[in-house]
Amino acid sequence: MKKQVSLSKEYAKGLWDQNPVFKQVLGMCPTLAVTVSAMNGIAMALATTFVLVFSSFIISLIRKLIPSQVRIASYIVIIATFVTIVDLVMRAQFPDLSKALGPYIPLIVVNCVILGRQEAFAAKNNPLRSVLDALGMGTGFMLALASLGGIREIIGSRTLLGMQVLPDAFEPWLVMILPAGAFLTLGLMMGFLNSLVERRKRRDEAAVLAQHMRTPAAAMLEGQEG
Amino acid sequence: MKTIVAMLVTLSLIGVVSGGGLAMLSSWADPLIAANKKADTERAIFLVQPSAKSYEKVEKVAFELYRVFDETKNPLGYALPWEGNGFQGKVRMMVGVSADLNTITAIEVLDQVETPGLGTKVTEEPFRKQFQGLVAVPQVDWVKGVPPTKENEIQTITGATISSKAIVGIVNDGLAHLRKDMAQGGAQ
Amino acid sequence: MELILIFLSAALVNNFVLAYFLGICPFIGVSNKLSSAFPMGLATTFVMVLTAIVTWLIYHLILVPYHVEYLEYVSFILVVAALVQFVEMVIKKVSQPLYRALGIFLPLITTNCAILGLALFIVLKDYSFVESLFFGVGAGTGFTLAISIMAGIREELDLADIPKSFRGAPITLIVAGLLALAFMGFAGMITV
Amino acid sequence: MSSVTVTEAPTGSELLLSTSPHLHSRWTTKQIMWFVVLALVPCVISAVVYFGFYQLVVVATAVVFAVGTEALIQSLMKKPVTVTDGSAVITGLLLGLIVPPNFSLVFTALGSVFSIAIGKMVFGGLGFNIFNPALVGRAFLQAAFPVAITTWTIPHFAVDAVSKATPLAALKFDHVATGLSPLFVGNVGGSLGETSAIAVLLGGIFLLVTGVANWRIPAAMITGVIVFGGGLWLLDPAAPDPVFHLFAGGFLFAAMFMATDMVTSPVTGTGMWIYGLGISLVLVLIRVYGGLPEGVMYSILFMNAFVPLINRYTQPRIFGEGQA
Amino acid sequence: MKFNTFPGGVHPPEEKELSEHCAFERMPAPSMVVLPLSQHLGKQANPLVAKRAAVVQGEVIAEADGFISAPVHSPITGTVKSIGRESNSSGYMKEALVIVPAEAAEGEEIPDPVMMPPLNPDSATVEEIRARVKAAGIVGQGGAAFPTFVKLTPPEGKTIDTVILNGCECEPYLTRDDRFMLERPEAIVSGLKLIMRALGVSKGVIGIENNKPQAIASMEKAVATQNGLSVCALQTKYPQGAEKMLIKAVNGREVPPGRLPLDVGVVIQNIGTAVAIHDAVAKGEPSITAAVTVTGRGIRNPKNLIIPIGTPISDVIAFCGGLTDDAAKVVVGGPMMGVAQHDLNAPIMKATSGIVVLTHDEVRKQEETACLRCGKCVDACPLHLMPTRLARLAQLNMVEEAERLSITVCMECGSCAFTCPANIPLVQWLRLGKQRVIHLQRSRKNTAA
Amino acid sequence: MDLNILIAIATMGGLGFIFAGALAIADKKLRVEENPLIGQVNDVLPGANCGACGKAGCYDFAVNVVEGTMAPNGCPVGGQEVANDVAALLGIEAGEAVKIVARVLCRGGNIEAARKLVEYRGPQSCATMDLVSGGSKQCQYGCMGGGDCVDVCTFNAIHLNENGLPVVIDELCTGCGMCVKACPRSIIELHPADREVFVFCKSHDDPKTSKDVCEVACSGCGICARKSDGGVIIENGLAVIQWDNFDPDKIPFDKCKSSAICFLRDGFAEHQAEVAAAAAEMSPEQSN
Repeated sequence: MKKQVSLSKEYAKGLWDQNPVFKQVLGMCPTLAVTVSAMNGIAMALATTFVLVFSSFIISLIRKLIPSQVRIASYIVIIATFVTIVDLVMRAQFPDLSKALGPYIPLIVVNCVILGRQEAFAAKNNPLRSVLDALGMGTGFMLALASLGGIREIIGSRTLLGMQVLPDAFEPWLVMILPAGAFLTLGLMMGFLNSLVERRKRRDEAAVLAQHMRTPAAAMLEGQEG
Repeated sequence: MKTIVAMLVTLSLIGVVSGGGLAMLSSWADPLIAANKKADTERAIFLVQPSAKSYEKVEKVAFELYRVFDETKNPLGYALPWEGNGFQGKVRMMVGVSADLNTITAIEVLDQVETPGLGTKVTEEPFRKQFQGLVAVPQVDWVKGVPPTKENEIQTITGATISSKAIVGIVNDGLAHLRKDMAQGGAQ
Repeated sequence: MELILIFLSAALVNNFVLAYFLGICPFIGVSNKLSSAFPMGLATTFVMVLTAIVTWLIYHLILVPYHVEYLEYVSFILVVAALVQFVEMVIKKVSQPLYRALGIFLPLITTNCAILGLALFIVLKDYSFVESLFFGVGAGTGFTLAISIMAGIREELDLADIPKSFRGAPITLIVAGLLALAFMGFAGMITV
Repeated sequence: MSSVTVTEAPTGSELLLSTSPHLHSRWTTKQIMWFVVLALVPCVISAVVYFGFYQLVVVATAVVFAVGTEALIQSLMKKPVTVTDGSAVITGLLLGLIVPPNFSLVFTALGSVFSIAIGKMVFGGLGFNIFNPALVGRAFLQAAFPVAITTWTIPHFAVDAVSKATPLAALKFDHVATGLSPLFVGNVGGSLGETSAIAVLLGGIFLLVTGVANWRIPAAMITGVIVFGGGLWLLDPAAPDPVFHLFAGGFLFAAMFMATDMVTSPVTGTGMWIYGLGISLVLVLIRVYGGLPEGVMYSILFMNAFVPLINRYTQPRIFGEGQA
Repeated sequence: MKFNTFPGGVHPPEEKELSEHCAFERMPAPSMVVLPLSQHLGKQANPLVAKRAAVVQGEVIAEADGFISAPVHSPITGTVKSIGRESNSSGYMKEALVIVPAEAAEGEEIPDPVMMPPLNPDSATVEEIRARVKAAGIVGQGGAAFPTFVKLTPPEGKTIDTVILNGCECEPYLTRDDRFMLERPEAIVSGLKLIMRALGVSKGVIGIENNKPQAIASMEKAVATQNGLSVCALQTKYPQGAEKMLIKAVNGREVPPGRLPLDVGVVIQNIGTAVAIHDAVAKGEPSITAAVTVTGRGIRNPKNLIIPIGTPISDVIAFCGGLTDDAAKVVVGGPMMGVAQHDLNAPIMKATSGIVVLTHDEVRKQEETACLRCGKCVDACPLHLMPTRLARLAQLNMVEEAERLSITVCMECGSCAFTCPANIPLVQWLRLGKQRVIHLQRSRKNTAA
Repeated sequence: MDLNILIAIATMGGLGFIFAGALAIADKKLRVEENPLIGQVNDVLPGANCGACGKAGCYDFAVNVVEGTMAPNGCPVGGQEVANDVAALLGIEAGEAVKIVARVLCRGGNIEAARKLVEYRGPQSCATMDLVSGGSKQCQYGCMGGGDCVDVCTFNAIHLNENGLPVVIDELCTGCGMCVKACPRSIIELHPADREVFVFCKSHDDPKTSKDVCEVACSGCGICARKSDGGVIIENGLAVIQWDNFDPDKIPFDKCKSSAICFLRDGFAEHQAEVAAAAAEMSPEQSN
């Protein structure tokens, strides 16, 4: 019924084409809440990826056993179990990180990226593909969180991964580590990424145009960029 | 009927596996988490009573309180965890105070949700340092914009007056409770 | 008074969406039309109250007495998911118009982190049963307020000449950021 | 083409073709904008008189960066550059007038850029923004550099040292009230343009008389402050009295120049009243109960967000609708 | 003294002084006439003559086709030169007859004009009045050119209690109705009484804006002795002369959207229509002339003229001394709602009320700028619409939303565009929006059926 | 196995059992009949209920798709795969039919078409120009050059050339018909991409008028119709191709004085050169 794509593609699609943050606009809560620093972002993404991968694996294993009426309830219990595992382990082994991510660890349960992937992918594919898909999504999530966290950390506290990267003369913009800064930064990032994509698309179109029309309209089109 | 049985069995089974697994995990994690928590408290106690070498929990009071000792088990004073309202939410702190309850040894902020970069300055060294050796009778007071002149005064942080005042308020409130308890002989 | 403050705090000062980043997905996803945003807010408020009640009972009657607090997430989410599904079925059966107006938003609410967040906050802040109720209503009102404002603005922005690459999610996030800036004015007003 | 020929007929070769109506009123957008600029001049003068010549540099920086940002973004987006319409000048001027005296030029410039870029251009430019751009810039500065933006300077001719803090902050944190007459002439601490009620009223009345600003909004705001502020004051005399509310802080300045911004205020008469009353309610709440001494900026931004809803629900009754 | 009016509206410069003192002149027959078959609202008339046929002044050359339609009479005696598509002052090419005057040089006798038999206006019966108005091809002179006969034949079950004569002439520049009221008050009163009799109404009001004190005095004098007739002086404000606004101002009733004045018991007729009805009944004249104000700073000698219908605009302009050098725009109708002409060969039609020539100075190019949402258009709209939003919705083709906000109620009076500081062509967008909404409604009806 | 573990198992198992039971009963008792298609569509959707489509969850999306108020590709999470599945369920198969493209059937550009002796002021959109005496060209039927078709094309497949006429780029055109709807003069039509000959005129004017207003107008002379054996008919002064029995070989293209009927590409290329030359001549004047 469905065309089988290559395994590497199964992984790679999460990086950009179906990036959970930039493309699907999912998992916004942790994306915005914990990215006051790059480290927090990475840690959160790791935790999410862990849950995503394991729950994908389990769910794709038992996908045929679950009756559809209790599908969501079952999935979410499985997810919640892994989240609790992450939480307990973190509190036991990495108390500082656990403090920093605070109440947002339990909210991984309701991160729509995870439930979304279970429903959209793991419930319909074999364990190998599901795990690859989960890893890809996790990596994509990590890319987004790390870059957002990095930007906010640099401007908001002059540091990157805890090391000072901007001179003392630079007054940090406190707004960047506030909620407002999170929304604004992500909004602007998405806007600029979109405009890059748009630009590339226009260039491709201009190429087609140039090939098939012997008029300077193609140049005109290029002029409309931006 | 078959689906109903399937539903019951599946969801119960998942619940059972999940509950069991988590219980086993928690039996491993719980002691570690408790230890972490204890280490945190211990660290805070020694931070607010730098010269202390050991401590014990005071059991008779209605609130959490630690008495600290030097090498020779002489009582140095107390470490009092206390909390109150800050600018945006609860602030939890540890107050170190001398045995006669008249001088503060140091303070430490344990938990807060103040404005990052602004209210959070109360957790930083320059502000906390003002409390070291601060006279706490009749109570701690604050001044704004100018250096303190009296020995029971501290200067508030520019732009974070409310957070600064909240800290002072929590310290005073905690000490007041402690004194009341002492007067009733509870802590002895 | 305390109860009213809890309500106001949850609705305005510590708005779930704009201060705690809870429930952002529906806030961005379902805010393009007021006609769907407002019912969404109502449905969320309804589920929040329900959740506040049920999870408070579970926590205080089962988890605490038997010292299995670590089952918090698993049991809460199971309850929320099942409850939402159940309520959806009931509404669908009882009243088709009500289902059209409110019920269809229910599945979306399961994965609304504001719901689970609410349950966890109640535990964290150690609210009493009645306080939990007020907190639930307040948080729901705050969510409804935020999503309705956003929907109003987005309908207005449909008429605006927004640069193409900023349409949709980016401009919504930017507006949310500016809203968050505006809500900062309430900071320090109530500390509960 | 008609085959009819007419002798001595006018050719019509230079005629214009356009849709009715063929007459237009004298108002143009440009004129409205430059009238606002003119109305702000007294405030600029009062800023220079009370806080020194440097303030002119601050205001100029804000204006230059606002205009520059708009021009730059428009040319980057390959849209016609319309900075001559004066709207960016107003944004710059307003922003320059609501920062504290001797404010850092770098921050001023940053605020201007943010005002125009995020407050306005991202929404598609003039006419489409939801929030008042100058206030967006100010709110950004407040959130980014809270210390710098609440560091006040003593005005020239200050009567006493207390004037260093703004009257509102003095009342809130130190429980020191400021007299009315310094508030009126502007001899108090505060943002550049907002301290002198005389200067603000001069410009504001000019705008109201010429009809550039709609009188309903300032009227609603003043009514609101008297009612809500007065109500709280009657309940609790420790709260500021309504007259103090009226003249302290940026209230008048905001009522005249910020809230009346056409783009971000409602278009209907009823809507304007709701908007103005809403601003003053939120303002009084923040001033009396909030953690901040001044809240006029936040209250306007907050109500800006409601404008689409207000417009929607105060839409006038269509003529004849609901009749037999 | 407080004059009645309606909420909203605007005050454009009046500019009536250019032509208000000029008494009506009768313009001689032109070298040819172009007679569009559709000079009225409703179905186009059916031509009765063929190419090269000889016609006599007053002869019916096209008959009404259907209930809402009106016949066309030849304004001159001559020969049909062609039947085809000709420019029309609405700006489009429409079916029209072209007639050239008969040449009298060869001593041939030019036949007398064909007139209908005069009737006694005081004793004509309801049926006689209706039949005469229909046969004379009279259409409303207010601009919409609605066949008057239809208005005099209200549907069963409607009760009408008031007839209002519209003497507001709220369009700037125009002075035609003003002149009628000064020169022919008796004809107006007689026409009004005929209308009232046809409708069985005993109350007649003549509404006049207070910028025409002489006209008010003249009409007050004329109705002084008449039972049930009165003059109502109104505040000078545009669009006071719009039907709905006039009713609101005169007796406070509001005509609901999509309904007609007769739904609130009122029939409105224009001053010019009343005169035409009087002439048709008392003198037997069909509708073959139009009373037109030719004015504006772009015309050398502004005049008020009685012009044979079908006369090309260029002839009329030439008769008034031609265009000045800085003439920029020729508008047929008033400057607020009239149509700018691109082809001056277009003819004068039955309902043409004015030709206004504006100069470059008056129509100087103003740049369109962004909407500031200042709300001036919302204040100005007499129908309480939100023009700026509707225009934007039309521009973005958001038809359903525009429909929800009642765009179809708009009567294109132009108050919004007049007052708009951003110079946005609101009327043009609104017109487009209306067109699209109506199209949508029609296709919806089709799919439903 | 200590007690704690047993309690945990009992709690979770119990909760699971209770809620599964409740749901099972609800499922039995509360089942509501509905269009089975909704359920089928709902099943292929991701089911994340994330709201990214703008609807209240996947079920709402399914309802809307089935009712036709939303496109099958409206789910950003599911992407193309889901879109294809949904489309398959709904039977909206794209299929492998002949490619359909838009064709602009007017060649009266700025150079060929006579202009009115007036200066039009107002929005340069065809829809609005059409309301003001039909814009600045004399012809009431032809292209006004306002570019409404260009604006509505989401695929950037249509552009105005120097002559002010829209040109379709076949490679990008999807045949969606948006431009057809946008054109107030209905001069754009959808045709199979392999059709080569068209009558590039929509004017119903009489021969003299059409000659006056446009160099490339069809005057309805009927030369092409006479030789075409019914492949072309004259309707109301305009040649109209009857595609069912049209044979280009029978058309005497050289006899058409205005080349209103001609080959798409040939006529186009030739004409393009003329236009370019004319435009080059005109441009210095126009630029002032």
